This record gives sequence, C-alpha cells and structure tokens, in this order.
Amino acid sequence: MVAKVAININGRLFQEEVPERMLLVDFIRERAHLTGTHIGCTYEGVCGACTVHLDGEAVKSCMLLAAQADEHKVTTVEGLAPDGELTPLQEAFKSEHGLQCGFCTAGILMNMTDFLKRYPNPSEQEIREGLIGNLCRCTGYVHIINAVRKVVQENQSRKT
Amino acid sequence: MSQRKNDDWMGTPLPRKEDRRLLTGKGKYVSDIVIPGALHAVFVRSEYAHAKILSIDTSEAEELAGVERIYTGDQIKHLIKSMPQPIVQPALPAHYPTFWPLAVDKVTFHGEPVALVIARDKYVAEDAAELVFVDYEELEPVLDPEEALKPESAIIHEKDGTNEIFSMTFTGGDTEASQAKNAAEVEKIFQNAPIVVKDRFKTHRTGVTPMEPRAILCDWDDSDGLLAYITTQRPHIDRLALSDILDISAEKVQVIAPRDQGGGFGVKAPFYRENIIIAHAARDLKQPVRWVESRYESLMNVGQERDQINDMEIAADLEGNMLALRNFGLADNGVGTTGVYWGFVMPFLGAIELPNGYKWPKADIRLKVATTNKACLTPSRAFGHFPTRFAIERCIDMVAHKIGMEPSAFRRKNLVADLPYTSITNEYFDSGDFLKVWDTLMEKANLPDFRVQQKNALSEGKYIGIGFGCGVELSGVASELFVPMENQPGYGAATVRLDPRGKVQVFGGDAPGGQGHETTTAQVVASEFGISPEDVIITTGNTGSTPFGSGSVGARMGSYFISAVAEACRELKTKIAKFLAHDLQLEASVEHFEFKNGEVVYLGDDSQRSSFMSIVERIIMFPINMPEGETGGLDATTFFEAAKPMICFNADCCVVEVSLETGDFKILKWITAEDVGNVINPLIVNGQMHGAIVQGISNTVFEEFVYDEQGQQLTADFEHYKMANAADVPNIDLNYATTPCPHTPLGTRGIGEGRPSSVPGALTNAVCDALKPFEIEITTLPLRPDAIWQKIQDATQ
Amino acid sequence: MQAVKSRILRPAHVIDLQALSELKFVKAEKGLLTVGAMTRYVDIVSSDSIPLELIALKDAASRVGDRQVRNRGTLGGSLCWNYSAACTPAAVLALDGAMNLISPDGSTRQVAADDFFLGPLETARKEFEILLSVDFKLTDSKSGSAYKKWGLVTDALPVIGIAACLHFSNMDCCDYARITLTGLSGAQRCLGAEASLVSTSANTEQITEAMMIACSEISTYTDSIATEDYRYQLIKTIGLEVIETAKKRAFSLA
Amino acid sequence: MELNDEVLIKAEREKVFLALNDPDILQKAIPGCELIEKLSADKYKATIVSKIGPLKIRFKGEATISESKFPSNYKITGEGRGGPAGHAKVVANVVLRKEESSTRLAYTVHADIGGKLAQLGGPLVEKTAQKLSANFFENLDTLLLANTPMETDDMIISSPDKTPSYWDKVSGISVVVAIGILAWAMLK
Repeated sequence: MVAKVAININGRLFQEEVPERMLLVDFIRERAHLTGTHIGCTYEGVCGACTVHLDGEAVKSCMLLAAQADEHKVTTVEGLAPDGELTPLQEAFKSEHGLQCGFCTAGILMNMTDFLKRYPNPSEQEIREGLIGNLCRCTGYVHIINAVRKVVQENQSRKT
Repeated sequence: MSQRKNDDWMGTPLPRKEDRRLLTGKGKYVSDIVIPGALHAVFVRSEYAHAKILSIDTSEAEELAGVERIYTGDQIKHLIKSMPQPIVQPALPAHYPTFWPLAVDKVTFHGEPVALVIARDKYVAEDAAELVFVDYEELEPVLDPEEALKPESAIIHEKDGTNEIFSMTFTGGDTEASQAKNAAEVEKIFQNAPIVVKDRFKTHRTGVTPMEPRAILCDWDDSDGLLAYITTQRPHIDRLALSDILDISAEKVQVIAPRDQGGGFGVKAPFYRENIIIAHAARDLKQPVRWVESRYESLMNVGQERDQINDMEIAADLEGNMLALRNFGLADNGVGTTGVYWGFVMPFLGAIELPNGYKWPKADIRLKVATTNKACLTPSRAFGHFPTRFAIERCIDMVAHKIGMEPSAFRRKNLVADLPYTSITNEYFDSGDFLKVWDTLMEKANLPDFRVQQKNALSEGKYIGIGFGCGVELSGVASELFVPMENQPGYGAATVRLDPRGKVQVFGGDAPGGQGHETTTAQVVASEFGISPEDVIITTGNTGSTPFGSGSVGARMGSYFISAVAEACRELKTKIAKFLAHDLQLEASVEHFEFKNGEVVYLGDDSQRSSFMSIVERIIMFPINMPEGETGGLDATTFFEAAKPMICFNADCCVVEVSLETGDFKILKWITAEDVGNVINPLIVNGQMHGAIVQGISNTVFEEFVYDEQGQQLTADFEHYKMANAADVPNIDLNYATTPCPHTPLGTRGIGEGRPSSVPGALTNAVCDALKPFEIEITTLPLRPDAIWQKIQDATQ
Repeated sequence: MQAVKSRILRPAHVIDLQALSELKFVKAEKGLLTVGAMTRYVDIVSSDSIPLELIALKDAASRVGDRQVRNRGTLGGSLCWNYSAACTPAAVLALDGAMNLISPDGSTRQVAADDFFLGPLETARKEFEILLSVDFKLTDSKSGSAYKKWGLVTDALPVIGIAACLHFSNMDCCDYARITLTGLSGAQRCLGAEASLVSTSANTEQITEAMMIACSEISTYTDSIATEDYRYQLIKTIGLEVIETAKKRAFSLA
Repeated sequence: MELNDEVLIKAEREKVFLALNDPDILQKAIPGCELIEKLSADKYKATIVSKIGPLKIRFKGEATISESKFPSNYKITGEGRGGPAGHAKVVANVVLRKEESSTRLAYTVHADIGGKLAQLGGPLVEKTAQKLSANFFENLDTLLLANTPMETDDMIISSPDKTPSYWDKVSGISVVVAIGILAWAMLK
C-alpha cells in the first residue's frame, strides 16, 4: 500500500514513502510543504486551482497520483520566481489587478505560463479558451485576460 | 513605488500590497496553516432529505487504525447548547428552528451533518466515514414552498407546527389595520389604472461559490482556551457565538480569520454548525482538529440563495408614470438551520430593496418564507434582492412594452430625481444622482443608433437586442438596519497605531476575502499622514488584536471601515499637530499643518516643520515637555457610524444576439454606469464591478442547484454546478458617474455587494428585446437556451 | 480518475501507461493513419500527420475539457473508458477506426469501432487487454470529416456531440457517410441518417432530412440543462453544421 | 424515475410466473447475482456484484412483496444500498398476460435514487436500467427455453402451500430491478 517516490519539485528532490493512493496535490502540500497549490474541488478536477507543471506542462495535480510523478519534474507556483524576481506574467497580474482573493491564482499562473510558451501571440478569444480549465469567482476574468495580454504585448513589442 | 504629488494616494491605481505573496504561493489560507499533530475531521452527511435516524453504528469505523473519535448527535446534545442563541439570532419575529451541530433524531436535508469522524490522517478519516452506518426511516420530503405552506403539508420543525418560518408586510405601516387600508388603496389604483402588468417571476436556487471552501482549525489549551482559525467574514461574531454555545468564558476564545481568504461573497458570513462541533472536538480531545470542507460538501450545504417566487403587479398610466407596485413574495428558505441568517433574512432584505430606485406613489409588498427540506439559504452577494430586482426590472420592461414606450425612457421618467429620499419600503437613499448615472449609461449605449442596427440586423435574419437594468445598493449597513436584521452593530471600527519609526499599524475587526483591504487602507492612511503606503501594515480578522467589527459584509469597507480608519488618523493628526505647535511654540492646531512627503509642515511658514518620523517618535518615546493635559503615545480607535443608511447606485446595459435555431445567445456588449462615490483605488473598484457582473451573468445563465423529487441534491460538483468560465462571459465597459458621499469623511461609498442584482433583469430584457418580433416575455430563471428555444417554438407555431 | 477519487472505482493497483513512449505516436503511411493509444489530446491537436479527411479527430481532441486535461488525457484512455458523453469515441466511430489490442500472452487482435463501443463504459476490450493503437484507413475519394458539440458552458462534456465522415465521388454524389452521436449514451451511429445521405449530394435539405431520421431513431431525455425536445433540436442543428463542414472540407472549401 | 416496458416470453404464463419466483433461475438470469436469501415470509435479501466495464460494485438489496396474485400480477418494494455510492428505493408492478402459448410481461417501475448514485448517474440511469432489464429478460427467455417444462410443473404440484411459496420467490425480480438501477446508475 506504500509507494516510494522521488519527485523533483522546483529543483528539490523529495524522496518519500507515500500511500499509493496519495494524490500529487497532497504530496506537494503535505510532503513538500508547498501550500501555494490549492484544492478547489472534490473529485471532478474542474476548478484548476491545483494546476502545476509536470515536466513543463500544465496539469491538474489533483487528478494525478503522487506515484505518477515519480521521477518526474514538477514545478509549482513557488518555483516560478525562485530568485525572488517576479516573472513578467506575475508582474502583469500585479499591475493589472489580475487577482483578488488569490486562491485560484497559482493555478492560473501555472496554466498561463505554459500557455504563453505554446502560444506566444494569442488573441483575446484564445486566451479565454486557454483559461477554461481555471475557475475564478472574484475577477470576472477581465483583469486576468488584461494581464495575459499585457505580457503578450510586451513580448511582441520586444520582438519588433 | 513612486512618490506622488502631495502624497495623495486617493484615486491611485496602486498595485496591491497583498499581491506579491499571493502570486508567489506564499499566501496562508486556513487550510495552509499547520499546527503539528492536528487531527483531521470528516463529516458523515445525510443521504436523505427528510428521514428519522433509527440508529447509527460507528463500531466498524472506530476499529479502523488511526481513528481517534466519532461523534454523533445523541452524544453531543447534552454537552453543547442547541441553536438558536441570541448572538446569532436577528431581532425579527420568526420560527427559529432548534438544532445541534449534528442531526438529532432526524435529518432535514440531503447533506446535513450526522456524525463526525476524527482521525490522524485525512484519507483514514474518509475511510472511516464510509464505515459509519446510519439506519434511516424516510419521511415525506417537503420541497415546494407553496405546498409547504398548505395545512396538509408535512411539518419539518414539528415544534413550530408550521413551515412558515417568517412573514412580513413591508408597506402600509405597522398595524394590521393600517396595512389592510393601504392594501385596499393599492387595489383601487390597480382597478382604475390604464396599464396593469401582472406576472409570476421565478428565480432559481443559485448563489456564489467562493473558490476556497470553508475550513476551520481549532487548538485547545486548558489555560488559554480555544484558538480557532476560521474561514469567516465575521470573526468577532464567531468568537462570541463559540463562547456562548460551548460555555467557554469569552476571554478564552480567540478567533483568527487569516488575512488570506479565498473569497467570501456572503457565504462565509453565517455562523455555521460545523464550527461548533470542531471546536468542541478540539476541547474534548485536547488536540488540534482541522476540518477542510470538500467542494462536494460545500455545494451540498452553502452558497445556495435566490430561490424566490415573486407575484408582481405594476400599475402605470399611458404617459409612463408608475402608479403602484404590488408584490407577494414567496421564498424557499431551505431548512433554516444556519446561524445569523436562518435563510429568511435574505428575502427579508430583498423585499425592502424591491422598489429599487424608482418613485412608487403606492405599494403593497408582502413576503412569506417557507421552510423546506433543502440546504438553508446562505447569503450570496446581491443578498436577497437578486430575485426581486429580476422581477421588477423585467416587469418594468413588460409595462413599457404595453405602454409602447422605450423601457429605458420609462425607467428614467420614474427614477428618483431628488435625494435624500425614503423609499416606499422605508429604505433611506442618502445621496447620489440617479439621473446622472442613467444619462451616462444612455450616452454610452447610444440607443437610437442601436435601434437602426437592430432593424438592419433583422432584415438579415439576425436577432439582436438591448436590455437595461439598474440597482440601488446598500453602502454598508447602518446600525439602524443592522441591529434588527442581524442583532449586530453596523459601525465600522479601526485602531490606528503609530510606531516610533513613523510606521503605521492598522487593526480592523472585519475579515476580507480578496477585496484588497490592505492596499486601500494603506492608501488612505498614507494620504492622511503624507507618507508612503509601504509604511502601513494592516491586520484584520484577529479577535485578539482588533476592535469589534461586525464583519466584512454588505460593502462595509468603503463605507464604514475606511471611514473609521480616516477618523482615527485625523484624531492622531490632531494630537501630532498639538505637540508640534507646542514644540515649535506656535499658536496653531491641526488645520494649520500639512502632512506631506513624510513631513509635517506649518502652513503659515513652511520653514517650520518636522519630519513625520521625528514628531511621532518624540510623542511616543520622549513624553516630556508636553502640551498641557497631554500624554505620550499615538494610538487611536474610532467607531464610525453614519447618521443614516447610505447607498450607491449603478446601471447596466447589455446587447445580445440570439440564435433562433438553438435559442443560444451571445452577449455582444456590456456597458455600465456606476456611482461609487470617491474612489480610493480604481483597479480594485473595477475588479469588484467585473467580478460582480460576471457573477450575476453566471448566476442568471449557468448556475443552478437542482433537487430531484426526493430532495436529492444533484449538483454537488463543478461538473454539474456549472460556473461560467472565461470563454463564456464578455468584457465589460465600465463607466463612472460619481457623486461623493456627503456622510463619509472621504466621500467614499461601499460598493460591490449588491452589484450583481441588476444583471439578471438587464440580460433577460436584452434577450426579450431581441425576440420582440415574437412578443416573448421571459419571467423564469435560469435564462437557458432550451427555454428560450421553446419560447420561440411556442410563439412561432 | 474522477471515478477513483469519488470512491466509485476502487482499483487495487494503478499502472500508469504514460511511461510507455512506444504508445505515443501519430504516423501516416500507405493509406493508413495510426495513432498510439497513449497519444495525448494535445499531441493529436498539434500533430501535422493527421490528414484533412480525419480532421474530426482533431476537432474532438481540441475541445476535450481544458488545456490541463488535454495535456494529460489520452486517446486510448478516452476510448477504453467510453464515457457516455465523451468526444473522441464519437469521432473514432465516425472515422471507422480500428482498435489494435494486445493480450498478456502477446497475441494481438483488431476490433472495428462498430464492434468496440458497446455502450456507456462498455467496450469489447477484455480484462487485461491493452489498447495499443487505432488505425484509420485513408481513402482516395474526396472525403471530409468534422466534430462539434454543445454543452452549457464552453467545452463542457457534450449535451450533444456529433461527428461525421463523408466520401464523395463528385460534388453531387456522396457515396459514403458515417454519422455518430455522443452525449446520450456513449458513441452511437445514426444508421438511418447515414443511409439517407448516400447517393445524394448532401445538400442542406438532404442533411436536414437525414437529421430528422436520426432523431426518429434516438430517444433523448430531459434534465436541468436541456429538455428532451431541445436535445433533438441540437441533433438537428449541430448535425447540419457538422455534415456541411465535412462536405466543405472534402472539397477543401473550408 | 419511471420505467415501463413489456416483453414477450416464449413460455406459458404459469411457468413464467414461477420462473420469475425461482431463486435458482433468477440467480442465473441476474448477471453477477451472488446470493438470494430469505429473511422472512415476505422479505428477501440479495447480493449482486455488478460489473459494468471497468466498474465492479457490490450491492446489497432487500425486497418486500406486498401483493401477489398467481399467475397474473404482483407488486414488490425493494431497497438497495451500494455502500457509499448511495441507495435506491424501487416499487415494481409486474403483470403477466397470456398471449397464445407465450406470455406478455409488462412491468412498471418507480425508482427513487439517492446519494452519489443520483448525483453522478443522472439521467443515464433510466436508459441503462432499461438496457439491464432487457438483458435480464433475454437471459430469462434463454433459461426458460433450456428448462424442461416438467421441472416447473413439478414445482407447482409439489408446492404444499402455494401462495407463500410464490411470495418466497417473487422477491427476486425486485432485487433485479433495484440492483440493476443501482449498478447502472454508476455508469458515468
């Protein structure tokens, strides 16, 4: 009933014995003590607050067992700005007021960080569709989209 | 952070102080707080809507390794006082149900707590909860509020002998005779009015679901008592309630609502039964106990509101004057076992706010609230008046159609033009300019242009429509209304404490959940003292260090709390000025000094000045050679109470395109006009408006709590309870038409709480406008494609 | 995973096949497109190897859940679970995919989509069999496909989802049609509708007629999201759109 | 939830009635039926493991016979519990009509489903319960064709106290329906 796992989270290796049924999100919160990743639904995996990167891609950590991340690389919101300097996306969330209660924010940042890597120049509609996996109750999404657009514009103007 | 001219931070779009920690995962919500050795609690909840509990077998569960204790209703009913208790009971006459944290004898809704499992591991606690076997004998569920009030209905709370938890007439005075006289007068107007529209407006069960579910972490110490971290909008009320109900002497109860809370929206404002039993368990086991609500439990138990039937009638003349309003409301209260609100307080306020910002010469407004075997209504942003505003804004359009008038013109003609004004239900509108707001909206909406576009679109087979709505929103709740409604004071309270280094600590007893109190407060304090917002630290929600506050409810921030902060700052400024005048040997008082750029400057001679820090340090650390009668120290607590209730006002316009084939519609535009008073931080105000409007849209169209004929709740996860995602909602064009509030020191108003209420009417009006060729009037929510399509079918066949 | 987390499905063991990179591929050769069972939705969506005639597969995969789900969910997982409102089984059934299965003894077999999807959660996969890949035959004739769904919120599980694959010998003659439906009780074919389209030009009128036939063959139901009649209406409107899109794609008009 | 259907079974009415009340036959006809056990004269319990695709769920059900008229009709009230999955309460009326040498069996079922079953199963329950019933009757038909008529006749003749013995056996059908609904409700 116990599995031995070795998960690299934000560059730190966590070797732990865990119950086989332990979810990755619980491993992150309770074993790695990284509580920026949140749980917002029960079994349905809809809200997206627990979104992390698994080998660089956004996934919902409540829909994975910890054992499935064995020998994989996980990045959480705490790993976005390891040297203390906020990423452009984090900065834009701040300047555009892209968060209110902040509970869903970690998941949104992780999803959008991956999204912008894959789609560097998205339209507003594409951003909206990219956000489908993250529910937010506070913002009405408007400022979140403004924040993502700001990063896109900054990147585009840097290119030209 | 740049220094601003005059250090006036008012109106500045300052990025929030809260954001850095929240953006880096360093926020600390209740479920993130760790106390070593904390046990995990899991509730066993009722599978039935209404059933007798025959027996509960916990033996198998207790044998599971890691299980510490299992509680049932029978075990705790002699140890814990039953509800209601005065601290969480409004001063309104009603049939308050008696209940304990765990069901005793019978269950009254699907999801009610029946037993509590405490274990060392949360997975084990869930395993054990599955092994608690409850034997039920089903009783007839009461699910329809109209049926519930019939004499033949089964009774849910037997001791009351009725399912009518509350009823009230809001017009015609306080006596039955005067109300009857009023009703007769209203009836006479209806009999003679050239235009009468009467319909039944139904609003489904929906509400606001914060992304962070409820949670509580309790620790117990025999000498210090109870320390409880709770997701709550009202820590001070929770503290008193826990003290009273668990018989713990009040000085031994401390409640902390962490500064990081994942949204409240009213859902975290009640006093919940779960908190009582978790606190009891911590005391009983002398160990920390944690309960983190699952989304499943959350959707089964809280966030359910709206759910009203309003039988409304409006009388008008052919010139477009409103003559009379009659409304018989019926609210489906659910089971009523939730402290502070008991379900019916929301429809109560909904009825008071029903007349909206219109002049009604006469009205007859009554409300009945029925208990049913569903989860108790819990407050949700647009508290109680989401349904009544839907009804009135929809009905007004129907009247305008009958008169043959533009609904927007009909509205403008009847809006209250001169404030202050006392509404037909005795709601006091203190200040503002409704017509300015309305005209701002109409200018942006450009109705004449739209009507041309609409005609052109129609010739191409496209159905576009425009809809309007407006709303008066309470700006905080004055004690005058708050005491009867919730048995709590309405004042705002704040402590402002200066330290010898010129920094400021502010303490507030309310408990925000994302509204940006830290930033807004810092801006106000910085503006008052002429310092930087970075120099200001705010503590909220800790009953151990903050003055009493009734909580973060009803838009109290921009109205009451921030006013208390400003007044406390001004009190300290007076003292600082007195000391400085004394030290500089000037005959001067506070109005002769300017606080700016970290200095206090004498206006008569700007060479006479002191750095803010030195004068503050001098008063706190060197209390010698003082002005006569003064003492050292700089610390002020103030309680702000406005003489009368205050309001703010807003209006919505939306444009939709409806597909005749599927009834599906797309929101093409959403335009607003807002009077929010003086703005402290426009980013935050914009964010509040966006969030409120999108919540309103999501409630109107997507979200619905569904119960089947047996009272089974079928929408207990986000796959079935459908919240709008980013691709489902529009951008919002916000416009401001502000008038400063004359009753607050900063001219600010409290905003955001009631903001969703004008949304369902405006949106439904737009859909009906698009379908005007078919003369479709929609009176039932949710506003769903299948229902719209059916209406089109009915109209075309 | 939802079923496991809600404690309805209680497996003694979970084996993660994501580690088998051999099962992650999209390859087209000799008139055949083969997609590995562990190919994720995101890989299908971004694959350049999927020809236009099989684009319904991309249509379906690109609208499953959300980005995070598509970064993890696989074609094989969806096909073998065969949830009643899954998107990709409907697409695979319309595209007449063939499932390649392997047994613990190493023997393999191929099962046509028609024989594979048996009803909600039921497939012809035997216990301990593993789905390796899905084969799709490519055709020489003009062919096109499409998938579209409707749910109350964007990209939700479909209330109704429809996939279609049509082959044409010329603009006026559809000589092959497969139309499938999901959302009611798993992927199912609309045989009458298919038959009625063959040998027609599949114009708007004929498609409308075909979808009327589809409705007569299917029973829908009412729940809080959509009434029985509305579901029929969705079948008609989405069916028309999907089949018209498939036709346009066959002639590279869309 | 309401289920109404009828099936034609190629056997005489008396035989069908008795077969429906024969625990042995029922156990064979109900997929995954582990046990049918008598609790009292009119009360039975059964355990059925339902296997639907990858799901394997053990359900326990109890059924009570309230009306029975040989060989034409009976009514059963059944309750089933699938542990944490939820519960179902089922009332079934079965009417058997003669149709030449076959039997027309009409049933109406009213079912109330609760707990996670209701929340996750949704409207699928109805469709899938129909399918399960169809499977059951298919199995029954096959079993009846395989059965020698004598065996059933023997049962009628040898039964010393006819009515109670039917009652004893009748419970099976309700369990089938109750458990079937429980199991199929989980199809999501």
